[in-house]
Amino acid sequence: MNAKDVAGWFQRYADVIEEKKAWLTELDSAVGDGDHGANMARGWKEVRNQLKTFEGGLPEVFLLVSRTLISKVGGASGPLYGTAFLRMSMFLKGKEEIGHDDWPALLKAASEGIGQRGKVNGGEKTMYDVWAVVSETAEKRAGEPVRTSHLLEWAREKAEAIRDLRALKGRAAYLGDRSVGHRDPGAESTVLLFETLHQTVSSRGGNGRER
Amino acid sequence: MNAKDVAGWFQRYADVIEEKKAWLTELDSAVGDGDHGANMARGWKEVRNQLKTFEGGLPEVFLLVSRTLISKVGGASGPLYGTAFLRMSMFLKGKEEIGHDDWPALLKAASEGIGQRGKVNGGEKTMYDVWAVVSETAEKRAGEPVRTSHLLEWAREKAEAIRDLRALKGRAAYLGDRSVGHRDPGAESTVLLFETLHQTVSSRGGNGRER
Amino acid sequence: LKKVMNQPEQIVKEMLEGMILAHPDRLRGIKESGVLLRTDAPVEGKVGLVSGGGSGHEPAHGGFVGKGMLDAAVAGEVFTSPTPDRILEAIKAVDSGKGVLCIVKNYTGDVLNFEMAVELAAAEGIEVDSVVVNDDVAVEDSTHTTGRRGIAGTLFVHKVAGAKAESGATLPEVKETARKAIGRIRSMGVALTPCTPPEAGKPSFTLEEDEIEIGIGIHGEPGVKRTKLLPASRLVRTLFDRIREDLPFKAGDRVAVMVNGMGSTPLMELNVVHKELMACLREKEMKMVEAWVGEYMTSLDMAGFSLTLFQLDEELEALLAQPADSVTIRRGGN
Amino acid sequence: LKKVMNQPEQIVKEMLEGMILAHPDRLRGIKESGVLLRTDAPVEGKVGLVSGGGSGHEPAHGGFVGKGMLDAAVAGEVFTSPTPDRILEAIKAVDSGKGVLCIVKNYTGDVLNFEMAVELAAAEGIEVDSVVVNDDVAVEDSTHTTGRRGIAGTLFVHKVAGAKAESGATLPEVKETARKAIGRIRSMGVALTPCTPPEAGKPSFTLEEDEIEIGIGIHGEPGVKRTKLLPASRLVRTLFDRIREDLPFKAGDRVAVMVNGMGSTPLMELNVVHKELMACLREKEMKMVEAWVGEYMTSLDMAGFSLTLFQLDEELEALLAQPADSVTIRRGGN
Ligand SMILES: Nc1ncnc2c1ncn2[C@@H]1O[C@H](COP(=O)(O)OP(=O)(O)O)[C@@H](O)[C@H]1O
Ligand SMILES: Nc1ncnc2c1ncn2[C@@H]1O[C@H](COP(=O)(O)OP(=O)(O)O)[C@@H](O)[C@H]1O
Ligand SMILES: [Mg+2]
Ligand SMILES: [Mg+2]
Ligand SMILES: [Mg+2]
Ligand SMILES: [Mg+2]
Repeated sequence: MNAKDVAGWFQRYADVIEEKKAWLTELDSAVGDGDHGANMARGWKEVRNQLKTFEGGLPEVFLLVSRTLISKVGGASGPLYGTAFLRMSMFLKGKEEIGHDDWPALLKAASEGIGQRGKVNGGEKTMYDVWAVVSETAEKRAGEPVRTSHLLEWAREKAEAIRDLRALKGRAAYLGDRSVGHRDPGAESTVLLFETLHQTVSSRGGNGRER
Repeated sequence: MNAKDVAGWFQRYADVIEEKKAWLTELDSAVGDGDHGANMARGWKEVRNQLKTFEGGLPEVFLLVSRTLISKVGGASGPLYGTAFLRMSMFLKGKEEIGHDDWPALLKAASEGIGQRGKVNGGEKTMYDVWAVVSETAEKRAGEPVRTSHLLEWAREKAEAIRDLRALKGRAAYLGDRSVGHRDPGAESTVLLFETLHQTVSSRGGNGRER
Repeated sequence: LKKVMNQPEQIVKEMLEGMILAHPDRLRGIKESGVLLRTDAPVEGKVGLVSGGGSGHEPAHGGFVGKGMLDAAVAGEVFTSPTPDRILEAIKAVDSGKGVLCIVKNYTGDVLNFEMAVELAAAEGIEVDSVVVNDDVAVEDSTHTTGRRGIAGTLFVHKVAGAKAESGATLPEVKETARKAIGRIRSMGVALTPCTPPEAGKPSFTLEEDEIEIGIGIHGEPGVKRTKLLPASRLVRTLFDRIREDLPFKAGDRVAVMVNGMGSTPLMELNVVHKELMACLREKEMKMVEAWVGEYMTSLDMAGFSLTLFQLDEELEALLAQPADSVTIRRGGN
Repeated sequence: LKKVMNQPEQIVKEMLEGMILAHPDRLRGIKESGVLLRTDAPVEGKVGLVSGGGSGHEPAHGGFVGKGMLDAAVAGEVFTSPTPDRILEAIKAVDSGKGVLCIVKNYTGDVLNFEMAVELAAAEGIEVDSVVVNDDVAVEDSTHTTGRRGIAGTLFVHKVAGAKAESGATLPEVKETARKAIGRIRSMGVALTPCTPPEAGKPSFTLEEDEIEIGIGIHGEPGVKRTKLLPASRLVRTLFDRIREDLPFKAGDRVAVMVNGMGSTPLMELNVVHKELMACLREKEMKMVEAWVGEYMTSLDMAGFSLTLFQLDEELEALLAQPADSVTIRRGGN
């Protein structure tokens, strides 16, 4: 994927977030403060605006997203997503394309960023669980080509699996056992990110990079 | 009626008020501030308490009621009823019985007291209308014996008739036209007073004073 | 009925106890009387100021007892005027020999009970007088009816009469200042929800999810008009126009404003209202010199607000700016 | 959804405008940033104090900006931490060269955004530090989790840190005082109703007519336990016991208390709560030396309250009694 492809991914994601805003907010109402949808929508709407006139290279797209989320979202998800995109931008410095074999390290940068920023470990029922599983599984399969369909599949499975956990970080942690059974809003918005990635890549049809 | 009869009347009225408290409050909620039942109940409960150990004569029973209502009820109805009973007490000074021909002047004293205290005229849709009609009609029939059944009938008719008026005094006045069609709480508690008077007199059965 | 309380019949007594316990430096009570006093009452050489009314309007009136404002507040049962004997106790407790002024809101109950108390006090040889506040422009002002209600604007009267009394003025002088203020204060309110009196246990009226009631009083009485919920800007303009035209207020007027929450409207919304109100004032070239934004005269748990405008002159503006030290209104010297 | 507002997305901006218009003598804003400042910021020779967080907690935090308390408050969207760039603007605006302390409530969002802002400010050469308040005993205190929330007790930290800063203390000294206070403050809250965020338009949770939620935060998050409505005396005792045992507070302690309304609980009920709280303190032989009873840290239109106890030592008691001149907390010299 080059800068333009990535910009397309993010534009599409901005649309998806707008569409799923109410659902994300509903998830957050059950376990948190009911603003994850609004938070994400505020940030990604601005990303879409910025992208309209954007001309830069691959790392710059990620940097733009990072800066925009950090300065528009607020809440927990702003700095967390902002850090993830910042680390990805740093990893991509000097590159013009994300190749198949870049994914493990790229995702690792994002995942570590979130882990550090959020002082979070796996199994604490946050968006980190999804980022971590995607990055780790991709890394384990080193050598084999990583398809976006795989990323999406791992992300989905993980988001589903952590429903049964008791949240230890984020607002849902205040609920204690009552958080069990509920979806984590940040994990779900992360799944949507990978879903949109996969759709973006698939819809480019026959240009073969995904195959 | 002697002091004991009157005390019986007031005791019975205290019971009736307790019973009709919710209804009076409901009437007041529609056009006022929803406390007429509670106000009356607070005052008359104390009247009943006081009467338990009361030993005085006829004017003293009325004075006891007046003082108790003034110091326990508050609101508009406290001073108004308080004044009515005070004036009746004053009229009865030196008497030991209320005779048939005392009623017109006794009621006039009460009615004028309310009129002065409330700066109220007839047709303004307050308890005054009921007191006034009872007193005036009794006066007009001077010579004929006044039966409590008549008092009750005139009171009831008037309370019914003023439903269609627009209130000009008391809280209901704030409603303007919206007060039309509603019962006036103070008029209704006054009707209950005459109803209880009639029941008290009737239930004394064959002692003949009513006939 | 969801309230933080014990027995509904005890709520007024317990609330007063709580207030005294929270502010022992400012308030003391007279046992079983619903009266809250300045700790230093009666204040030598000062006209005493007494106000009060039914409970359910907190912080009114106890929150305005203190140096520069009231000497005593008398609390009745919820939404029920206090009885004459309680008011009399307050009058006696604050009389230093310089006389006492009662500031009464125009409701039949309050007027009658204060009137009887004043008669009783006068009979005991106390120099005592009263003024009646009737700032609510929602209600027709006619000498043939009950007339206008006294609502939140009453608190501006407490402030200026309090400052005047503190200056050592005589009873007629304090009364004159209070009357002048009353003539220049206008208010009007709106409810988004009814309130629920603790004993009644039921809402005072019902409103649909998208309805509001304009021109409400402070006792859960229905208002004068029911309409659809309006945006803050239109709602404020509706009340403002009615208030402004009534006096009328005019370009160049220096005014104090009050945006008063009815009990359960968040400060966030009251500040939005204030912003809209300032837009109205700017448009009409009126100058705001003082703003009270918060809860001053509530109606239990009603949602909504009232607006008050107070047309100042030099004396009133200076009095308003004088120090005060009550629980709710505190300001230092200038 | 019944609120006095215009567009829900504009409510925070309009509220801030309203606050500045109401208190031009105390507050000024930084355009489009959600920052409210003391009019005289930065104050020469004084450590600057910055706090803030999501909106919807009014009067927090803007109501506590003023001499003797905060130099700046940063408001985010409703229930959403402000972003680092806005916090950075506040830090820069209050830095007089003596350094800046940020007082942060312990929520992941607030902590992360303030942390980033502090990093950015430090990178610009500003001496800056932060403390995190976590007074809510409803939540388990564990280093493996998010830990306790910061709720109403935060305002006591503003007060004592503000007084300390006003005394000319250095940044490490002010921080140390703030940390000491945080170690001695404990709170817990209860909701009778949920709140309705303006944009969501729906209540944050649902409660039956006879249910309450114990241990709620200030963002409409559900609490830790749901029970039947209790009389005030039992409700207060439940919270008190939990708070007292946590520190623990003990006989002979001199404490400040806060009875904080969550947004739509009338002052009448808060005073009843205060009365019950005093009964609890008396029983445990603790001495109340200062009481804040009112709305300080709300949760939009939620009904309910929180209790806070603050175990004082000589320094803290003296700092609490120092003058302050913010919109919400005003007190003269002693
Ligand atoms: N410490 C943390 N580490 C990683 N992710 C976290 C952490 N705290 C919260 N999150 C994520 O953030 C999401 C909530 O985001 P959002 O609702 O936008 O912010 P806030 O919680 O401040 O309202 C949670 O669903 C969770 O996935
Ligand atoms: N000025 C008045 N003159 C005569 N009766 C009045 C007057 N004002 C009110 N009332 C009567 O008082 C009744 C209301 O009493 P109540 O509800 O106990 O007092 P309040 O109106 O103070 O709450 C009304 O229904 C009316 O009959
Ligand atoms: Mg959230
Ligand atoms: Mg009534
Ligand atoms: Mg009443
Ligand atoms: Mg949030």
